[in-house]
Amino acid sequence: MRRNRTLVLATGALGLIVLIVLVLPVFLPSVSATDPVHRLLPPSAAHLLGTDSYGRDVASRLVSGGRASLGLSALITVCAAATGLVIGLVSGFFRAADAVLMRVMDAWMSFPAIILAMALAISLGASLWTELIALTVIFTPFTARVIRSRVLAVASRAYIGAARVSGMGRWKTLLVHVFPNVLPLALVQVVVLAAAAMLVDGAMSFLGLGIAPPTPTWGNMIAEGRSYLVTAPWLVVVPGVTIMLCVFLLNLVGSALRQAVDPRARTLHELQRLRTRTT
Amino acid sequence: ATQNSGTDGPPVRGGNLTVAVPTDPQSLDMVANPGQVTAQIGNMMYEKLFEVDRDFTARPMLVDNYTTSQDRLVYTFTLRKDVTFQDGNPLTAADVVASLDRWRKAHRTGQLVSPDIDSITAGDPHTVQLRLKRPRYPIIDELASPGTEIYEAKNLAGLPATGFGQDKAIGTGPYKLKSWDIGQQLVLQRYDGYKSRSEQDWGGQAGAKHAYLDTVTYKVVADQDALVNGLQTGQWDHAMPTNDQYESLKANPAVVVHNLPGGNENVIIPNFTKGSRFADPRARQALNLLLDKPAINAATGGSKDLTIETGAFASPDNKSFYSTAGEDVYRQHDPARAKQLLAEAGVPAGSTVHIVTTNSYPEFGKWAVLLQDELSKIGIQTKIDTYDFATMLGTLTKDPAGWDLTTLFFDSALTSPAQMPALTLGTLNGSSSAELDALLAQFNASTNADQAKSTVDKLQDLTWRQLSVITLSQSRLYAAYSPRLKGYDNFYRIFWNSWLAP
Amino acid sequence: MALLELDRLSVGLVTEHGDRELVHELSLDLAAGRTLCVVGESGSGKTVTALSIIRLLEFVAPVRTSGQIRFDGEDLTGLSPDRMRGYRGRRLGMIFQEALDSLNPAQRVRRQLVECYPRHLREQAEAKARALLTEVGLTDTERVLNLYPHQMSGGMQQRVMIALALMSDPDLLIADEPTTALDVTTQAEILALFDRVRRDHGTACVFITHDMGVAAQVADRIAVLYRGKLVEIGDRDEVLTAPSHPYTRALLACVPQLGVSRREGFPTISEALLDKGEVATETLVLPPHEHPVDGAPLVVDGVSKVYGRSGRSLRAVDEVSLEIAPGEFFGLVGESGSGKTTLGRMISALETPTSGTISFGAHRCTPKGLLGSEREFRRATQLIFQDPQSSLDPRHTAARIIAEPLRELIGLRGSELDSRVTELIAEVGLPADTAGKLPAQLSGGQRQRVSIARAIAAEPSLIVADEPTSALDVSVQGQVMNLLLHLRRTRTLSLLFITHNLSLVLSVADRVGVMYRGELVEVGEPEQIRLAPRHEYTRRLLAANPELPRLPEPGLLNR
Amino acid sequence: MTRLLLRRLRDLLVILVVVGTMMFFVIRLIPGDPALAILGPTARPADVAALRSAMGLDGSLWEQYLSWAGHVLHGDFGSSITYHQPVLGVVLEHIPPTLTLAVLSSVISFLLSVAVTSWYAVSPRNPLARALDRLSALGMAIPDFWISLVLVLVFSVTLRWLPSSGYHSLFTDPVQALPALVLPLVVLVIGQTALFVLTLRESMLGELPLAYLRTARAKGLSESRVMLRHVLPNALMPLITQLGSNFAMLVGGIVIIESIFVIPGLGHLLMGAVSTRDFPLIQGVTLFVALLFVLVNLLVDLSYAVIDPKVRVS
Ligand SMILES: Nc1ncnc2c1ncn2[C@@H]1O[C@H](COP(=O)(O)OP(=O)(O)OP(=O)(O)O)[C@@H](O)[C@H]1O
Ligand SMILES: Nc1ncnc2c1ncn2[C@@H]1O[C@H](COP(=O)(O)OP(=O)(O)OP(=O)(O)O)[C@@H](O)[C@H]1O
Ligand SMILES: [Mg+2]
Ligand SMILES: [Mg+2]
Repeated sequence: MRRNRTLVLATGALGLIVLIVLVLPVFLPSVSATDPVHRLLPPSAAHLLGTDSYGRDVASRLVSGGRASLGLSALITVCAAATGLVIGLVSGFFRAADAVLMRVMDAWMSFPAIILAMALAISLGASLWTELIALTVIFTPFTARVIRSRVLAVASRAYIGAARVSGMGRWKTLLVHVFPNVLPLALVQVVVLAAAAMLVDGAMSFLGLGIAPPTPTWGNMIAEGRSYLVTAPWLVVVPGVTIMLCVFLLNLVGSALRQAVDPRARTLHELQRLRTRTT
Repeated sequence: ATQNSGTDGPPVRGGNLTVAVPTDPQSLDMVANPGQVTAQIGNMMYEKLFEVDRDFTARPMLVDNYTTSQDRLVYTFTLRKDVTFQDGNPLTAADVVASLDRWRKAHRTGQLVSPDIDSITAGDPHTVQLRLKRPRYPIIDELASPGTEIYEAKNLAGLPATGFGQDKAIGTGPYKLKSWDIGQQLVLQRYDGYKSRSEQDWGGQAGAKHAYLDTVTYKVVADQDALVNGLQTGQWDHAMPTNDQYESLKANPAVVVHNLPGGNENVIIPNFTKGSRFADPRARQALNLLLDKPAINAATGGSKDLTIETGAFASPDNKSFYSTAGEDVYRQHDPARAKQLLAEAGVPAGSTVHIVTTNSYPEFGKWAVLLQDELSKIGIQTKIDTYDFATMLGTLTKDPAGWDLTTLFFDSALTSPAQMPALTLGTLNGSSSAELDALLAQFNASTNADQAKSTVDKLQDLTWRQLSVITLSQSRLYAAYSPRLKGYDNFYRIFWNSWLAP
Repeated sequence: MALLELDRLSVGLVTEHGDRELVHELSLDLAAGRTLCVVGESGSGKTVTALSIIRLLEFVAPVRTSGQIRFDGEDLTGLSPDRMRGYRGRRLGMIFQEALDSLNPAQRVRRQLVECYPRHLREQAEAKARALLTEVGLTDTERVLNLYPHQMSGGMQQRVMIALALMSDPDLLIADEPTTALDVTTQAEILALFDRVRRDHGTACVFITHDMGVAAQVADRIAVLYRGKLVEIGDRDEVLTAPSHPYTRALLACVPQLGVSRREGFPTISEALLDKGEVATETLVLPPHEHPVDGAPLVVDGVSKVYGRSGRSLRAVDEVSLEIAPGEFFGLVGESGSGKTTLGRMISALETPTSGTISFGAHRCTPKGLLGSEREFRRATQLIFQDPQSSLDPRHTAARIIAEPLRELIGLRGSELDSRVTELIAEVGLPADTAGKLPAQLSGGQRQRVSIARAIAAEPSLIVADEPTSALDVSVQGQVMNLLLHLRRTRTLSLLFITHNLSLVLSVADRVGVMYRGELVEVGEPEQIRLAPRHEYTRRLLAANPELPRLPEPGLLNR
Repeated sequence: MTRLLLRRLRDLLVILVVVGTMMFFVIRLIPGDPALAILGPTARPADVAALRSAMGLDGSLWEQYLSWAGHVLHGDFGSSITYHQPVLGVVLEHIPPTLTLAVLSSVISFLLSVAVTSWYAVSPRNPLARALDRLSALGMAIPDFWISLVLVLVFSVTLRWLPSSGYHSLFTDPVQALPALVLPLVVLVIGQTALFVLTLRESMLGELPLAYLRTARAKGLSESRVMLRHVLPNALMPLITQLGSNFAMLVGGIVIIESIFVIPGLGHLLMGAVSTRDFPLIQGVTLFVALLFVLVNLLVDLSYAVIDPKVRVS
């Protein structure tokens, strides 16, 4: 089936990237070895993706930056999606909790994200953990709100009442009836989050709030390289395209995955194929 | 792009010059706010008793002439008579006294000079008398340094430490404030009542000033890319991009790049405080031996045109302070010996050096990275903490023994030791010493240029012995601007005597 | 010439394991101005056929059709989507089986009614909408036009659905069980309306129903479907009085009749007998009452429910007091919108009363909510929802839905659970393969039985059954009733049985209550209600009850 | 509706109080001292202390907080430490650019995403519609600062079609304002539209199997009408939530766009205020961002009530 092929291909590609990022740094020259004589070299056999302004090998940095970038966005996604999902589910389903939780989320969200990030980055120093905390804190309420709006719709369905009549506890109903009906949206949210995390990580580095150099991340590679956009465009293009590729693949995986968990979407898809075929 | 030659043609009056500045000036009070942008704009608006010429030598500006007593303790300044403030009020001795009093109290240089001053008093409306407790050689230079701008006395009464607001930003200079949209732009306008001095050829900030331009608009452009792009697309006529951009701008025919006098002294600052890994002089020597300064400069300086490989704390343009003493120490490079020395000083391989730096200026972070790389080559680990500038300063001062190295750069075009950060860092890294104080006193007691110069050499030599800072290089500043900007071959901060070709 | 002609229409469902045929080689025709009633087993493909004619099935399920559907001489199966669209609405109108789900939840009734009219005719359309709503018996038209679907009772929704289909005066009206949620008086009005429409516009009608009485009243011809095949078609009287196919005969024999008691069990159709071509009905013999009837009565004491805030409030239930003894079968009938569902929901503690209390044993529902252990209460009280479709989680299979109360209330797990689920599926007369299906893949009647299986799974002592058999054919209805009666014989089970089927409830209930505009206006034994109704509304109900012409083989009924 | 409004107004006050208080203490957790930031590394501690006290930063945190809160209650947000001007004025001056960008980009993205998604829903086989739909996935993947750099390089520096930066008021100077707005808007719109398309497509897919569509089709409505009048409105809720959140994010966070395109907006102001530790200004900006946020969400909630009658906002 076509969907499955996309899923397999995209997952495979992502897996390959993860593998490269995990394994390859062992074999590559050190990421922090500077070599001012050979700075800003264009891509060549010795330096597959050229060198940066310190004369460091861009390829090694790209690969090892992937560890931080991918790892970080995965962590952020997991943390923010999990907390957002829990808060969204609970507040959409329990009216009493909703009033409090949503006000807290509102206050939380109306607190400018950038201040939060800066406050954290500045007071704790820019590092992986600060960024993780900052981005999780920033993303959680957004996820929570999106999830909650769907939960509200699901909660008004008669089958929720039916579950109650069947003696199912509220929490279990939440888990068994509400959660699966929210799951497709949550999956989309996960992909959105992963993508956003990767992009915001870049933006944070760009603002000097992310993981601090010399530890490479794709974001701070772009930030460092941007002074050389004209003279050494590969410094910006390479990590930029890598981010795009990863986010794009994530998107593909997400939508394929969503169809896998949602039986209705599956038949819809078959339907569409059939209609396309018959006419 | 070519350097300006003398073929600018006759001056043209009129027009608006748009200048990109990296931050909002925030305050136009040059005492309360020693920031660069404030200085850049303030120099267009205010004047001092003396101003430096293109060799950084003080020349009279608001002073018509002055006399010095035999014992070099009493200076009598006669003010120019026709000078008016931009609100129309005439300049009086009372204004000068009030301005200089505030300088003594509130400005860093003033505070350093103040112990030597006995009094500053007004004789008649056009004479001011300065009495010293002991002779002070650089006093005239110091009166030509930032912070001594003359404001109206009535505007200075009862000011808080935060300084005055834009309503009181009134000076005697050729341009006055027209409008200020905070964070966005500030517009200066020609002051029609300005009376120029008659001299033509002093250069720098001194001498005759002709306001050809109707207005000068300062636009706040923080982002480097925006700065360069706007320059190329003609959104502003003048900017001072980072050194990274120099080569590509130089190659661009639509832009003129021009090296400016003066520059920055780029330094690594070791912490002398007990508890730091560099409290031991041998550790500092080792650090100096370890640093491959040419390589570091190559990786961060941007272009050869902009890097001066010198260990001096003053710019070579600054004739009376530039010294080559200690140059041999600056050029030493011996990692093996460095490793040994470090071990002797109790910093064996495997120990960790704590570097505190900031991402507010890109160079600092770069030096930190290169430092880390060189240290790692001799087996020393590093922990780099990167903060924004305000936090970095806070961190450095809050826990004086909690850091080992930091990075900064200093203006290297200043005119007295009191203004040289490299010599006054004691509060930050605990490097003050009796020897330094004695040398400074000796400098102040000089009677002539030669004597002064020899003391400067000793100061420079002391710096390289003590290693209160380790200078990496001097960076030259440069301006990049539209070819339409003419008559602009002076200091980077000023646009009088400049005009826009039609 | 026939307006509609089906020529060997087959509808197959495309699945991963090849096609599954839902309707097999169906041929029939219908002339303009005539009514064809389609009756038959639940799940026999009536809705599928109807949806295939108007070609809406292809939007929700991957299907393949063969054969021809000729409408006015044109074969609909071959039309492009665009041309087909031209037929829908103006020429082919449809009333769907599940009204609530079929209305847009986010639009007011007004908008949904006038939508198919072009903008410049909106005023005219609104006038027409008002007229139609009045005709379907919704007199409070202004209020109804401004309601959202979820604010209406089941019957109101269904009547809005009917008005919707009649808005554009179609040439052919396909009505899929249009009156299941209506009380018999309203049903009579609706049937009269159909008749009027047929006479005024010459509208032909395909009328799908389970109610033989209704079929007898409206049909010109009757078609009988069984397992996706047409087993019999003919003139009304012919089919009703001289059925030729054993299935039809059996079906007719199962119809409940006023005055015939079914307390000892309902006749049902036996497939085994049917296959042999014999007389195919059998009547289960219920075990005798053995066990002592014990437990607590349900006491409803002065309960009211007010919807909306002061100003535009609605008293859905008004000071209803009622007592149901342990083991009693209490039938509740009444006008559509009279508050039956609301009362049922309050008794099952899904809704809190505005005033009054409901007590059942140790449990008490008060305006403050349910007092005491909810789990205990749920074990004791179950509710069969009026609208099965929306009460089933669209993502859960039938088996999982049925297993839910078993897990939650009884704590069954593993193979024990599985076998109990399988048992329950069989008990409500569903084919075994239902277990793995999602609600959307079931027929209306199948969904309803899933919902019943879920309610009886936990063996409660009180079931509030809100129209549990409205979508079932009489045989399956018989099966379900037998099941309930059986349960009542073997253990203590009280029933609050809400229904519109007077014949059914009078034939089986111990006592019957009549609700009218929120009030319980009359309570009595079936015989008393039937023969000596006291309230005016009860009399009207009885008068409107559709009756089947006397059947040729009355002997069968008592066997 | 009035009850809802009243309740939300009460919430608004609560949120402002909470955010104001949180912000007051959070920013003071940040090390670094505004006085030190101004006076530089060679300053004497005594001068720093003097400046601190002139800035009103001496006294305990509680005293500072109470005095600040008291002033705010009287409509006085204090005076910016760096700009020496009333905070209120500074903030108000910086609101229009941010709001212009946020509103325009949100509206454009909303319309675009609705257009693209409905087009694709109505004609899933149209290659262009499908391509646009797929492209949205790519749009989400583009880092905004990256695309900003590239767009400026192409359209301003190389082609000279559009100014590389700058901001002019849309109301007083539309001729200059519009070209300067194009690039930042494009950047913002790309990312947002992609996100919106994804959200909307998902929620529309969820509506497609629902039975009420069958009714709509039975009325003989065209497929486009079914999509536009029935599916779309019912699927809008998640999109509107997304829109609201995004708007909030934009108001407080388009720092990068503002700095690359030299737009004197709130985000930029905030960054500057943080780096100079201009506490009164940070507090002022934050309160305004919170206010805007709450107002936008009030709108979002009101639109819920309009779109989905079942969700009685409580
Ligand atoms: N969307 C679908 N997907 C798969 N199977 C379906 C679908 N719709 C109906 N079926 C199956 O088709 C058969 C006929 O269903 P249909 O809805 O036509 O029955 P019906 O005669 O209308 O019954 P009822 O009287 O109970 O409504 C059933 O067995 C049902 O399971
Ligand atoms: N959630 C609600 N909000 C407002 N009004 C409601 C709500 N639910 C029911 N109603 C109103 O309450 C009245 C009684 O509704 P109910 O569903 O109890 O009727 P019913 O007797 O079950 O009718 P039917 O036989 O048609 O199912 C109706 O007028 C209906 O409009
Ligand atoms: Mg059906
Ligand atoms: Mg009902």
